[in-house]
Parts: sequence; structure tokens; C-alpha cells
Amino acid sequence: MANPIELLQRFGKNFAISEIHEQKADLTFFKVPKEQAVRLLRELRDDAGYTHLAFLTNIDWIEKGIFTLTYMLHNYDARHSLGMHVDLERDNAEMQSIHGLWAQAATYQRELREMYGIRFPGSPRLDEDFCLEGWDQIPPMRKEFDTAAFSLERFYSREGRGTEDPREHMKGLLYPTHTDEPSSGGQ
Amino acid sequence: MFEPNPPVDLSSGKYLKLWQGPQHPGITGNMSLELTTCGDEVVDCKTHVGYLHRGFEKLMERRTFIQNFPIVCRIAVPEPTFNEYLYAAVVEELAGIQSPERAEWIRTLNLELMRLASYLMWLGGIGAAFGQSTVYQWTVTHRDYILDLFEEMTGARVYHMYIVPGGVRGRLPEGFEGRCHEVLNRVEKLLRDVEKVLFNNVVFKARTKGLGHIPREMVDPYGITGPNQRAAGFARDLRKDAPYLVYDQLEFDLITATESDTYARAWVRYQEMHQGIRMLRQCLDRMPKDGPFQARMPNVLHWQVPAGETYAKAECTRGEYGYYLVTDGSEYVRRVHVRGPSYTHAIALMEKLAVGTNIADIAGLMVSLHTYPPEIER
Amino acid sequence: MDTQKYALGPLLNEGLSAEDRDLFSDARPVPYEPYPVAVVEKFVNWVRANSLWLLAFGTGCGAVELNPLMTARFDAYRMGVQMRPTPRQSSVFIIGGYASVKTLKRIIRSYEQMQGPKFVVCLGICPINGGMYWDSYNTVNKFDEYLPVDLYITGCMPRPEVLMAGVLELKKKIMEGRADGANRYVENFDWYKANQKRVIKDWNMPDYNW
Amino acid sequence: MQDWPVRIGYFLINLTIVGLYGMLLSGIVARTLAKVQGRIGIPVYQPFIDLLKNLGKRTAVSHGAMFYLGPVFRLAGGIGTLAFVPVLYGSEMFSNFNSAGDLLLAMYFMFFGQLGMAIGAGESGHPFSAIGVARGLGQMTAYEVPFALAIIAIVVQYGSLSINDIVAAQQGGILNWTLFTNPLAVIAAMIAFLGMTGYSPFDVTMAPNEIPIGPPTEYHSSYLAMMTMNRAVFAGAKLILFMDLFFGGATNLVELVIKTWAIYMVAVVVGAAFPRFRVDQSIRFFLRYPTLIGIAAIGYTQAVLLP
Repeated sequence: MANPIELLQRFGKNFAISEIHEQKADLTFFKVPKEQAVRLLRELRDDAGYTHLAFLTNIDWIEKGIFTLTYMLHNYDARHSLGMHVDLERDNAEMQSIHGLWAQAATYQRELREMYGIRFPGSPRLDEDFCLEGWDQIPPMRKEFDTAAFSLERFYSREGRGTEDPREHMKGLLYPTHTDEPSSGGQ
Repeated sequence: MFEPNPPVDLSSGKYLKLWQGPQHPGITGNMSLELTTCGDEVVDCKTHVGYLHRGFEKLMERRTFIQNFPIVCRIAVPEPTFNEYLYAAVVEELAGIQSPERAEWIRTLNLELMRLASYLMWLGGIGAAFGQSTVYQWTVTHRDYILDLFEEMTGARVYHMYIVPGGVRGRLPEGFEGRCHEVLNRVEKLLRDVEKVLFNNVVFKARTKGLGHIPREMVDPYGITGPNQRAAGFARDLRKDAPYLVYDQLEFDLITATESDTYARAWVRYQEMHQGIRMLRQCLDRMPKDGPFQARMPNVLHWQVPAGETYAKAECTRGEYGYYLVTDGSEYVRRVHVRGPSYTHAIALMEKLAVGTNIADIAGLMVSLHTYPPEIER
Repeated sequence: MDTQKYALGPLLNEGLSAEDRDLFSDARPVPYEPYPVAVVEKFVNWVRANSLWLLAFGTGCGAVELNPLMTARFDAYRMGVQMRPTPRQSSVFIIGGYASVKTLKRIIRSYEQMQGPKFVVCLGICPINGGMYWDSYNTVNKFDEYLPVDLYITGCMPRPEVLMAGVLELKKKIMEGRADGANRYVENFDWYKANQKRVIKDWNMPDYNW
Repeated sequence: MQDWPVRIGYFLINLTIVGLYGMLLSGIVARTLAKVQGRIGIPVYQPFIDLLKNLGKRTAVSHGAMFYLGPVFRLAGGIGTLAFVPVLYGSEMFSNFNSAGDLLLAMYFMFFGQLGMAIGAGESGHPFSAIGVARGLGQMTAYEVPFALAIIAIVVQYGSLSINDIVAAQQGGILNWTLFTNPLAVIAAMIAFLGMTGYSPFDVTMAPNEIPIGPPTEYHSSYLAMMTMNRAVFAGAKLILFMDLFFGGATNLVELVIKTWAIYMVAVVVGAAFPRFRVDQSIRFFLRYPTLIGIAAIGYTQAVLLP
């Protein structure tokens, strides 16, 4: 079995593969453009032995204005996983469906449609409710949706509930005389 | 690949729409199956989930790394420790923390005990689904003895919050090994009884053999993992293929079967329980008795994990359980995705397998896939 | 009892489509009237307290501790507790922890299908004040805004021993005639309905589900 | 014979005794099953409390007249069965309305209750009820075959359709019981009995994990209580019928209790140890070996016992 880096370089002749990053011995991440993604997935599955789709998920980079889809593939023979990133525009995000390649992908796409509002045209039962029912807000997993504020507004808490910030609490407890200084983490 | 079930004309009067769940004792957890039946035969099945959706991934994004640790275990009730371990594993990997060897052994012990408890519950479930409630009573009671061990070890029966990033929360109590051996002997005796009552039973065989057959070529396109996959003849187990913790130092056999029906899946799980007991005994005997059980951690109240992303997975009772963590260098998680094996088993696979079975077999089929809804909807 | 309160007119069932509307009853629920003879009522309450049939609906993670409760280790059968698979026959509804909005809808339907006198027991800390999920967008925080609760059993996860203590406490309450949640529901019907409809946005079921 | 009011009075006493005994028996059985499962189980008087609780429960549901009549028919079936089964042999008081053809009447009533139940449960409109009814009737038709064959065999053997005559013929020693004179018929009938009691492996009608709990899904409060009462009376009547036909009847109440309890335990022990058949499997099961055994019993009676 070819080294995954070599494999990606071989595929790089036909695909614009970038940002190859070896996280650990059995996990490599890379990025492809949106248009080539499904074609590459098909080739990885059929030619390179990456037959198992572990999951499909999305990362919301709100400050960059993009969604990054992550397709996690696994090759059982090489015991190696590939994480494929695909960047989408955050507004009106749309992506080709891969339910023809893996059956469970249809469910992941339903979830992404509901949680982020990403469209996957052609995916079966895409617009049916998945987890939520009668949801009337923006898709809840998007970063701009504030779940705590929404919860307090709709399901308001019982009177008398106090919230304590652990950081402030511990600071008061351990260093009663300490004054804040701009330090980042560490001891 | 996705192949939709053939469409049915509900107005023809030939079909009956039937909801199994969420208020139905034959369903695993809180989910529902929307069955279309023709006589006793199921012609279409749709899984509905989301009754347990709490938005974990969203909640974790607004909590610090250490604040996440007590909530991750609540994602899956029957096996909370796998969540704890995997969360700890991804955070440790990105933060560059190495948990000490003794903690690794204790984690393995914890995970294997959990696996045994979960399998015992499952064994009762499959008995109950096929009308053998005696087995259900026996196994759930024996699961309780394991929960007692957990209580001793971690202080809690169900949600342990024991495996923290950096190690475990405490050492094993005094005399724990002896009591653990005792419980293992008891469970082993129970398993022998269950084999006689359930697996050798002619009625059980008649019900389960040939039910819910998963063809070999369906395994990868449907993302089937775990015992469901091993029952179809694939010798794949993350504990062997990508050993995590101390599994590379433990001796155990990979159990496979070829029939790939409900009976084969039950048998594979039953055999794995014996392997689990074998591993637990090795753990107890070979575990380092002293040494640190927690790595030196940064101040968790100001804990910033460097930017990065990783995916860790472990073999839970149902298959590949994974955590995908993305960090951006702040004190908060950027994105965490929980990959539960039931995701595909309960939806894509179940909708396929249910077609053509008898209504009476739906509950048993569902249990035989060992699905659990909270890890689907989180 | 104040009869004026219930003469508020029929239920509108606005969530249903026009053709479905006449399939469902539009009558308002009526409160449970105790037997006129006090001794009879007392005896009946004793009987009710000693025959608690739980609805087998695991609405949340608390349901996992119902398994040990009903098996040999704790064996709640000894106290007259049984699991019944259908709401028609059960008298106790155990809310097993957090209730997501989607489940809340099913809980309301199941609860209204139960025949009175009926009791609601909440397990865990989540139905009291949201618990771990106080900031979740999909779980309700105060369960008693939506259904009347007779007994809370707190903890996360409440142990089977606590559940057993809760059962005994519920028995005591029933015997003393204090477990009147179902009547509170009927008397404040409009308030409960308004609360339910405030969180359940796609209300597509009858207003009272006999 | 005596005049009718007295006989009816005696029958009511019988009904009460058998009903109470049946209720008690269900408590004992639940405790026995609990022991097998390693539990303590319900108190033996729990069925009475449950019955009273159900009677005191309120109802607000209407599914039409047949829904209400279902439990009535069912109870009528149970009482009817008991009416033609002599409880104690040789006792004026416990002989009920037995007459020349009472065996046929008793068998008819055993069917009748199920049919009434089927109509009532079908009326409730719950799909699980309908499925349960279909399964129940299918399974009943199947287990009636070996049962009817066994009955034919002993009717041929004793040359009478009167239960009293059949019991009379078995008196005078344990070896005169049908169990020993015609074992094939008893085996066929006892297998059918497993189906009748509705324990595993033949509890597909009520299978709680598949169709929660089948025909009575919609029944509640006093209707459910009526069905519980019927279960008690019917179980008692069936046990007494089996005892009369195959195990030599009883001449006093102690013997009755011991024998019926022992017969019931057969079903309970099998029920504790077996998972449940699917309905097609159970029909196939009943129509295979038990039916063959039943036919063999008739042949055996004709060829061996009669000449």
C-alpha cells in the first residue's frame, strides 16, 4: 500500500489538493476545491481502497465567512484515515450530494441541512425534520445562533437559579489578592 | 449506496401505517419507526430520531475544555465511558499531554467493564425482544453488580466522569481486584446459563436464524462497523487494527461469524463478552499497582489548546465510536463532532433491513443491530 | 368545584386540518370528583397507591435506571409497581430526565391519553431547572410549566434506591389525597395549553387528546 | 334434579370460588415466574388490588358500542365455559349445569369469548389491537385442532359427550386417569393447553415488545377489570375442564387445588424457559406434531382401547 502522502501526490496530478497535513501516523488531512470533491471521493473509494465513510461534518468559520465540510474516509487494509476538507461559501451554502456513494451520507446531509442550512440537491428526504421539529429560528449549529440566550428566552429558568463562573470563583478562592494581568493560559 | 425502498400507494387500502415508538416498549431508547405494512409484512420503514436531541455539539462549543468533560459522558447512557475516554484522547492529542501508564491501564479496565455491562444489557434486550424475559431479568441484575464496581471505582453508577483529560480521577480502591474477580466469575457463570437457555433454544434459533441478513457487499457502502460487521465475516476491530490504550499488550481473539443474521450477531457479541472477561482478568493481574495516575496539567481554568484538528476512535460495543475535534487556539472548542455507530445502523441500515420482515421481528432486528438513539442525535 | 371554569366552550383544535377536526373530541377535560363517602375515597386511594402502573416510555436517559428498578436487584414489583406498555392502562408517567421539544409533544399526547387519576413523576434534575442542559435550545427547562408534576426525584442520575423512596413518597401522597396533578391540569387547562403551544411551534394535534 | 333457582345459586357460588381462585392463581404464578427470574415478585394479593384499582379508574374514551360489549362477551365466554364444567365430581353443589352434551357447549364457549373479544378490540381502532386480534384468532384456530382431536379421542374412548360421565369413568385409582389410559390424547391436549394459556412460546397475541399488548391495548379502567376477571374465571374453568377430562377430576377442593395448580405449572415452567414463536411459526407448530399426535390418539383409541 502506498504511503498516503504519495497517494495524495499521485491524485494531485488530476486534483487541486492542497494543505496536506499529517496529524498522526494513521490520519492525514487535505483540502480540495468544491467542484472536484465528489469526483475525488469516488476515486478514493474505488481506486485507493478508502471504502469506509466514518462521518461527514461541517466546521463553521464565521470570521472567514466559510463552512468547511470534513469527509472522514478510512481504508481498512492500510489502516489509514483521510480527512478531506471542502470549503463552501457561508451564505447559501450548497454542495453536491454523495448519497450515491455511501448510503449513510444521506442522513449526514439531512443533519447538515437542518443544523447549518447547507443544501445538498438530490439527497433523499433532505427537507424532512431530522432532530428538530417546528424549528422557527436560524439553523442552530451556526455560530451566530446563541443557544443560551434562546433557551433563556423561550424556556426561561426557574427563579433563584444562580450561575457562577468557575474561573472567577476559583480566582476569588485561591488568590483573593490577585489582580488581573494580561496573561494567556499556563500556570 | 442509497437505494430507496419501492414506493407504496397508501390510498390503495392494502397497506397499514404503523408507528413503533417513541412510546413503545419494543424500541431501543426513545426513537420511532414508521412502518408501512401489508398484512404482517413490512414494506417500508422510516426511522425518526431527534427525541433526545440536546444539541451537545453546540453546548460544547460554549464551554471551556474542562467544563466539557462532565457533559460528554451524558451523550450515551449505556456507555458513557467511551465518550469520556475519546474526549480525553482528542484533547490530550491536541494539547500534547501524555497520560501516565497506570492511567492507561485503569482506563482500559474501565472501558472493558463498561463494555461488559453494556453487552449484558443488550443480551437482556435481545431476550426480551424475542419474549425471553427471564434472560432479561438475569442479565440486568448482573449488570448491576458491575455498576457496583463502578460506584466503588468512580463514585457513580451510571455517569462516572472518571476519565479526565490527562489521566483518571482516582486510583482503584483497596481490594478492588478481588471483588472484580468475584463479579467476573459470577458473570461468567451467568453467561453459561444464558447460553443454555437462549442460544441453544430451538425457538430462539427458529426466530433469529436468517433474520436481518446483511450481505457482505453491503457492509462498506452502509458504513457498518463493530459486531454487525464482524458477524458478516470481516475481521476488523479497532482494538486490533489501531490499538489504543494498552490493547496491544492484551491477549484476546477477534470473533467473527459468516452467517451475518441476527443469531450470528448475537453469538458474536456473546463470544466477545467472554473475550472481555479474559481481558479484564489480564488487566487486573498485570496493571501497575503504583505510579502516577494523572499527568501534570496546565491550569484548567485558563486552558488554551493549540489550534489543530484530530479524530480519535475506539471500538465500543456497537462499533466505531469517534470524536472529531477542531480547535482554534482559544479556550473554547471550535467544533466537536461525535461519530456514533448507531448513526448508520439505526437509519440507513435499519430502513433497508426492515423491508420484507415480519412486524413481530422488527423489535428483535432493531435490538440485534444494537442501536442507541442518543448517539445519533446527541 | 367551580363549574363556571369549565364552561368555556369547546376546544378549537386549530392545529388539525379541517377534515381531521371532526375525528377528535372537542370536549374539555373534567376534573376528578372524589367519591361522596369519605371512607370509600380513602379506600380507593389506598388501592390506587398500591397498584402503580408505570407507562413504559423512556423519555430520557433516566429510563436507564428503570431497568435495575424493575429487575431482581431492586424489584419494585414488590411495591405493586408494574410497567404497562399502553397509556390507557397506566396511572403513573415517569418523565425520565430532560424533555426535548420533540419528545414533549409525545409526552403531552401520552399523558392526555392516560385515564385519570394519573400522576406524573419527574426523574433527575433536568425537568426541574434544565440541569446540565439549561442552555440547550432543544430541552425545556421547567417541566411543570407544561404538565403538572406530582413528585420530583432529583439527582443525575437518580439511583434506584432513590426511585424506590420516590415510589413510597408518591404512595404516601396518593393515600393522603394530595397527588392532584391531574386536577390542576384540568383547572388551569388554558394556562398549560398556552405554555405548551409557546414552545411547540408546529402544533398539529388535537387540543386535548382523549 | 333440583329446581333452577337453587342450581343458579350454586353456580354463583362456584363462580365466586373459581374466580377468586383464578385471581389468586395469577398472583401465585407471577410469584413463581419471579422466583425463576431471581426476584421476589408481587404480593399474591396484588391481582385483587389491581382489579379494584381498575374498577375505580375513570374513563373518558368512547369507541362505540361493540368496544364496550367486547369485554362483556369475553366474560360471558368465561362464565359460559365454567357453567358446563362440573367443578367437583359427585357433589351436587359443584356440578353446575352439566348435561348430556356439555363438553361441546364448553368447547363452544371457549371459542365464543375470543370472538367477542376480537370484535370489541377491532372496534377500538388501534392498529396493534387489530394485529393482535388477527394473530390471536390465527393461533386459536391452530391450537384448537390438536385440542379437538384429543377431545374426539377421549369421547370415542369413553363413549360419552358428558363431562360427568368422563370423570366417572376415571374414578377408582390413578391408573384409570386418561393420562395413563390414553397418553397420546393427553399430550396433544396439553400442548394445545400451552397455546391456550398464552404464556411463552405462544404469547404472540399479547407480545409486549412487538404490539404492546395486543387486543386490550385500548381497554382500560372497568373494561380492563372485566377482562381481568374473565382471565381468572376462564383460566379456572379451563383448568377444571382439563382436570376433569384428563386427570381424573376432583372429589374435594384440596384435590382440585393441587391438580389445577400442577396443570397450570406446566404452562408456567415452559413459559419461563422459552422465547416466543412468531405467529406463523406457532401455527405451523400446532398443525404439525401436536396434530399428528392427536390423530394418532384417535387411531390408538380406535385400535387399542375400544376392541
